[in-house]
Amino acid sequence: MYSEKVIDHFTNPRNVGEIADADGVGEVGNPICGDTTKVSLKVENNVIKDIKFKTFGCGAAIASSSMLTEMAKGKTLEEALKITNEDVANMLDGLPPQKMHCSNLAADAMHAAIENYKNKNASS
Amino acid sequence: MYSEKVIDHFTNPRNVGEIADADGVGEVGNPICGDTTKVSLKVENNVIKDIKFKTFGCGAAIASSSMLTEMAKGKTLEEALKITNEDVANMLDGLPPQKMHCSNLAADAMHAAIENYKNKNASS
Amino acid sequence: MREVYFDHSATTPVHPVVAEEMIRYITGNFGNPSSMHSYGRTARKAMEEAREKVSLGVGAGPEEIVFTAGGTESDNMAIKGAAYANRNQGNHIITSAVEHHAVLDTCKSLEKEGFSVTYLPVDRFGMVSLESVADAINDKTILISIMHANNEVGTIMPVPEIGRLARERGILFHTDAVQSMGKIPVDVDEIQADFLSVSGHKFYAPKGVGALYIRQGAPWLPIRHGGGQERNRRPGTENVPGIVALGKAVELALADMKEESSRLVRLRNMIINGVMEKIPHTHLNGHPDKRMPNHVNLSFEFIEAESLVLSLDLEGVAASSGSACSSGSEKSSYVLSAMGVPKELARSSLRLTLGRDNTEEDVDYLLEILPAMVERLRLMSSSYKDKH
Amino acid sequence: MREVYFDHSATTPVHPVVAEEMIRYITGNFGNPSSMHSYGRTARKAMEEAREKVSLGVGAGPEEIVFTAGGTESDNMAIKGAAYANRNQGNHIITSAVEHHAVLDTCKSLEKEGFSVTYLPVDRFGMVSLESVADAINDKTILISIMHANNEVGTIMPVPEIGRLARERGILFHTDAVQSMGKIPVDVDEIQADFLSVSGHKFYAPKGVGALYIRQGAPWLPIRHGGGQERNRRPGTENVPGIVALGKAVELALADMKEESSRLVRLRNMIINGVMEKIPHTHLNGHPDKRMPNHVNLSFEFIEAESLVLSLDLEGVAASSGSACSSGSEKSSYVLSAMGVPKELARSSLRLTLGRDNTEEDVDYLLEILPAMVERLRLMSSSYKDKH
Ligand SMILES: Cc1ncc(COP(=O)(O)O)c(C=O)c1O
Ligand SMILES: Cc1ncc(COP(=O)(O)O)c(C=O)c1O
Ligand code: FES
Ligand code: FES
Repeated sequence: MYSEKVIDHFTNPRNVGEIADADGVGEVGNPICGDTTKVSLKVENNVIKDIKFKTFGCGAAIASSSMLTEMAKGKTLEEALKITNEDVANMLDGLPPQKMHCSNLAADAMHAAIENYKNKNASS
Repeated sequence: MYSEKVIDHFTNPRNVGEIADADGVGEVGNPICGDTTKVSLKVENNVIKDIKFKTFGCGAAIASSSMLTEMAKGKTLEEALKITNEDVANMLDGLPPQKMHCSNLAADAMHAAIENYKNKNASS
Repeated sequence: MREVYFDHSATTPVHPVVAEEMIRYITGNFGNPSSMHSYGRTARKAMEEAREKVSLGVGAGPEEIVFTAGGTESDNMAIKGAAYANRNQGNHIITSAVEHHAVLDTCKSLEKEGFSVTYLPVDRFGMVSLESVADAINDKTILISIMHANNEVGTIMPVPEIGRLARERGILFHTDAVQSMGKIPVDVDEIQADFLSVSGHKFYAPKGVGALYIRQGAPWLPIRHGGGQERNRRPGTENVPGIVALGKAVELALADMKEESSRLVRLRNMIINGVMEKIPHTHLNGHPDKRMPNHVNLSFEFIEAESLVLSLDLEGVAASSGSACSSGSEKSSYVLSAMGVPKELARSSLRLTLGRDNTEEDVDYLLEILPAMVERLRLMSSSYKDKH
Repeated sequence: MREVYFDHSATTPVHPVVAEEMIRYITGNFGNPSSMHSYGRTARKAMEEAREKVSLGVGAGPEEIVFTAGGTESDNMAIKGAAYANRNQGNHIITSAVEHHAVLDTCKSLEKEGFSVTYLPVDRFGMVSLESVADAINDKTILISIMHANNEVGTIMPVPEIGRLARERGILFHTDAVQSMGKIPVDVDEIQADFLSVSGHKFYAPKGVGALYIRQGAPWLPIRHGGGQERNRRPGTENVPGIVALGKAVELALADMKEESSRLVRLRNMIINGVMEKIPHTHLNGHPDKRMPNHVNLSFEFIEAESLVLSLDLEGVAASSGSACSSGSEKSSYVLSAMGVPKELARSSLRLTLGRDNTEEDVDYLLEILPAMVERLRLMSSSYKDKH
């Protein structure tokens, strides 16, 4: 049911972990299944220099998280915010219909992390 | 579903036909399926000297008719009247449950033929 | 002794190619299609490919096909599911007097639940008329169920016309295509059916599998409850080997339907003409030309059909009297009765239904042995001598 | 890569001997059991022999066995058929919160028709207590349906005690023996069941066939209508190859049940003990000893089960999270929830169910690969680091 890309990112996920001195951190739960992802960011000159994730979730959630972090790394915050869950699914060569909600998780967590970074910067 | 005996009597029925100058004739319809059998008799000294049947009916009806005529031939009328449909079925090595009603047909027709014979004799 | 099977309307042998495919899913590939792992995915893939094939076979979309255990289940599902889902629209159902028991008895059971059912009469050829359907419609009518082809006499009903009428009047239309599927073209759009039943074992798939076409969006409720399979329309672990076989059987039937159908028509007509010529006091039941390519039904005066079936069986020929599904004690066919066939003749009817395995030699054999058989039984018959 | 199938509660491969028998009825012997001719008689004979075998397997009489298309159909038939037949006696049904969807959803559908259903709670081992059944009975109670063994956690219920209670109180008792049949003794008299459901594909027969035991004289109504087969209890042309296979599978299961069951218990305990020893933060779900011989259910803290199932699949091991019948989106098992297992752990549960084909080497392989897999997923998990 999963594409080879999904299996690759599930088996060898990129950017797993947590950045110790992150500039922004976001953690979200999936409203549909309750699975959770945490994303932490390092930002320099408005560009995502480093990004890491941790996921309690299904195979699709883990693969999406891995793919999203790959896609976001090196992008400006504005560019990164434009990444949709469809983009993530497409880059993974698709997800089964009942698994589309899983790709929200990573994007949502990154949004939350960028929000968190912006809030921190706004308040500083 | 039918025993070899049934098949034998169906394939080579004994005593098929009608006795031209019969002493008694009986024709009955089966109340369950509507099939019909006609039995004609030749009686001498209260003994069935000859007996023949014709049947519009299923394989079991034909075999039962054949068997019954075999059993009745040479018997006194009283003996013949004691032959039950179970006797006929037993002599055929049994009939399937849903076919038990078929063995009534021949015995009933013979009863009617004997009745007919007696009525004739009573009135003469 | 020659072995000839002339009872293809009762059931068919499994086509060797279908058997081969199916056996691959019995000796291996045993996964549960609901399982996430590779065994499950293999099974699901095979099942969805079969669904695609079946849907192509009736001109539907794959999501409109629900797999069942056979024709009876499909008929029950269609009729009850439509009746329950449309209860608030009305309680009137129209069907015909010559439907299979799977339809008739389902309708009868609905009558006990407050539905009202019209059982339309048929003409002497077993045909339901469009006019009678139109006349029976009232503002409570929610469902019309008329079979595509009759199993006892082979008459093909005017279902495209009935379907169009139903559609115009906003009434759901179900057709039981158990006898027609795989033998003559079956297209849900041409028929304008909302529900269509098929049964695998009638066209060279195995027993225990069938399908119901449910038009996308047709108001319908499932009648079985469970683990969500078939998108909740028919729960229960799917019969994967049977489903694979059904898909293959549909594919094979489509591949040479035209040729096979002409071949069968030729054999069928050889039987009808041969018997009528050789055996006096014989009558053809059903429609002279709007009939299934493989279907012969003849009444032999003065003979009770079962004894003829038995005689044929003893000579290696498998045939039937009326429907194989009827209980043993029911002697005169309700279908022939509805057609106005006299009781005596109704009880004298022999059904011969041809199939892929039959050859001209089979027909020759039948025509060779049948006349003497009929003569023998007539000479034994209590109703014969009167006329002789 | 080693291929290991540890998902026998979802479905089993067909036993080679069963397959061989079945295939004889696919490549030949294709008659319709209702047909009078020799093809039909051969099929009927095979079917009745299978019925005899199945009836012996559950300690019933052959006339008390009705063949169905599987467990879901059997459950639906038993519950609806008993409910409808006893409507005038009362409208209350007792079942448990941990039944299969085939029972639960059938009960829910009956609630919409005016029946009232009590869903009994279970203890932390998944067990229904006799007391809770006794307490739930009222003078409207017509049916109790409690499963023999649970499909998700393997707990074996006190069905003989519940059956006795039901009998004493004049209430019908149905048990879903889909998981237990063929693996542990199933006897309708010991259980005092009036209805008992089995499904072939759970014990090495193919998918698409099952059976329902209906005690002679138990008040019950058919829920399907048609041509009178199965003495009108389940009309439709019978799935002869499947039925023959079911008979054979029951026979084979009985032949070595004791030995096979001890063998499985040993393998099962090797897994449970091995995992508990090697992998911290692990919990056994279900009853420690009143459990199916082949059933393991473990929760691994911090891990979502599906990702573990996928990891195992990629290494050749087929396992499942919760019931294979649950829809993909339903994450935390209702069975584990009913047992009071915390949501996080309920979503972390892995089901490993063993079968005839499994060996000690399979278990060794699992115990070799599982610890690293769990560790890897935990290191990736957003809920892990908090505790580490
Ligand atoms: C017209 C028709 N409908 C329905 C059925 C029932 O199909 P099945 O026996 O496969 O359930 C049959 C077969 O006997 C049939 O001929
Ligand atoms: C306990 C139980 N009951 C009923 C069923 C349904 O059986 P089937 O899928 O064969 O219809 C299952 C199988 O999933 C089960 O485990
Ligand atoms: S199921 Fe929850 S993220 Fe996939
Ligand atoms: S069925 Fe009428 S006598 Fe046998």
